[in-house]
Amino acid sequence: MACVPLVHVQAGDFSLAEEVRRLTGGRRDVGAVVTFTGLCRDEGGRLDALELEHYPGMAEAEIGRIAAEAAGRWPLTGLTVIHRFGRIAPGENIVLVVAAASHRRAAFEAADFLMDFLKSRAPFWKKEHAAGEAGVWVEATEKDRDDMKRWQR
Amino acid sequence: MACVPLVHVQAGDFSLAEEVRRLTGGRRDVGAVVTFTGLCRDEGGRLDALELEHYPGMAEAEIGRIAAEAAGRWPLTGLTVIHRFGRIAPGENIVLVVAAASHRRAAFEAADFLMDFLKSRAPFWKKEHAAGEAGVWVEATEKDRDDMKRWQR
Amino acid sequence: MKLVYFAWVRERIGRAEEEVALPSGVRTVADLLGWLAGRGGGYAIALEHAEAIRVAVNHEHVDHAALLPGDGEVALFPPMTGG
Amino acid sequence: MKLVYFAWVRERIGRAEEEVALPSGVRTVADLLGWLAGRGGGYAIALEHAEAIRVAVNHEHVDHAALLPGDGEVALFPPMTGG
Repeated sequence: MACVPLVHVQAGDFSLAEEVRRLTGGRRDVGAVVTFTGLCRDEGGRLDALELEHYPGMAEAEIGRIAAEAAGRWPLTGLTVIHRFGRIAPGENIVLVVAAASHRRAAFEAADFLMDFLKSRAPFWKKEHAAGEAGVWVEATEKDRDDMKRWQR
Repeated sequence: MACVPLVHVQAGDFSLAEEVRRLTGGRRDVGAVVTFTGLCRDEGGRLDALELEHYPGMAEAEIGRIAAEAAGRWPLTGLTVIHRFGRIAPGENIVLVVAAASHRRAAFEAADFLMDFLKSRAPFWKKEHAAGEAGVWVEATEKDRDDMKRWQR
Repeated sequence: MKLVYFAWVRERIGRAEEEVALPSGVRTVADLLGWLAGRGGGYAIALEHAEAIRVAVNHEHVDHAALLPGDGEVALFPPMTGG
Repeated sequence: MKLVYFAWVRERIGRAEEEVALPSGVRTVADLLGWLAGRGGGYAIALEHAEAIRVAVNHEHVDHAALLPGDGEVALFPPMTGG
């Protein structure tokens, strides 16, 4: 039976260690845990902060749909996705995916899949704030769309 | 310039959170961190423990070679590999890979590559201990060798 | 029908949401985009390249050929850049 | 030359390491495996399927056609199962 993913959309930070523990603590059937943490870069010192706008309600729903698709596609023992919104400074966390499974290939592929789809399907928009400038919206790239196509079947 | 990987072969446990912090703390250029944690499974309740034998000296050297190959192949900002040896109970950690990079594809591929090569090239051997039985050496599989071929180029 | 806007679509239109009564000829998402652009001003600027605008109906992505719902929330926004 | 054994190779041979003086005809890794198997007993059992045995010379993997070093440590072991 497919695992039930945990999805959180929140302004506050998350704890990688705590989220991994939630999927492994007290269990003896988990052989592999892959985590992806996305952080805010300063783009060579240029950026003061990122501002993440999101569509409340749809953000949770859409991430939930992507996570459920992954849980149906790979034999996972657990799956957690956390996406932050609001103002985020360089070095801070933006997004976390934790995929746990008996075997490593499922955990790697599910985490990789989640990130490709989050990038292009989850309703979040990044605005870059640099010193003394008006914010600039980040543009979606052709590569983001191509990354999703890797998973067609 | 390629990052200098950290490699540890040790009997004791490791801290995922601490190792991630080591590659991200105080930095503003890391955009993606992928971690892989391999844990001991009880194989449906059958196993009491795994015993990991290793070749001291060569284990560090060979993991170092695999890590250096990954650091040369992908633009990583940091790479850590920790492999435990000795008796390990179900639910406990066996191996950790942490790959940090500016962009997510490099971090995912480097961690995935590391695990495929560790499985088949690092001098470790697992023995399964089940209740009331003599230990049984785990056999290498054809799949392990095939996994390495994914990275030929 | 409730319309909600995000990111630069919101900024160019100059508001985050509004209630609209659709004329009877506006039946698909593409019709809606054309009708809104016809209002001129910020709407025309925001929706100038209509093919780039993403649309969700009641929190689900839809394409521009989709029929509009009888009721509910329609969201217009640029391509997503989360993750 | 120092020989070291691991996992079931070690268990079947019944020791973890030993010093050996090689006869002059033993020049490659394959020669070494054949010569050791010829000792019989645990050696013959451990090295029965010589093609399955992995070999490292001074901590680096080598194939069976490799020449043995003049000095150093040669390790024999089964396929690895770490990770």
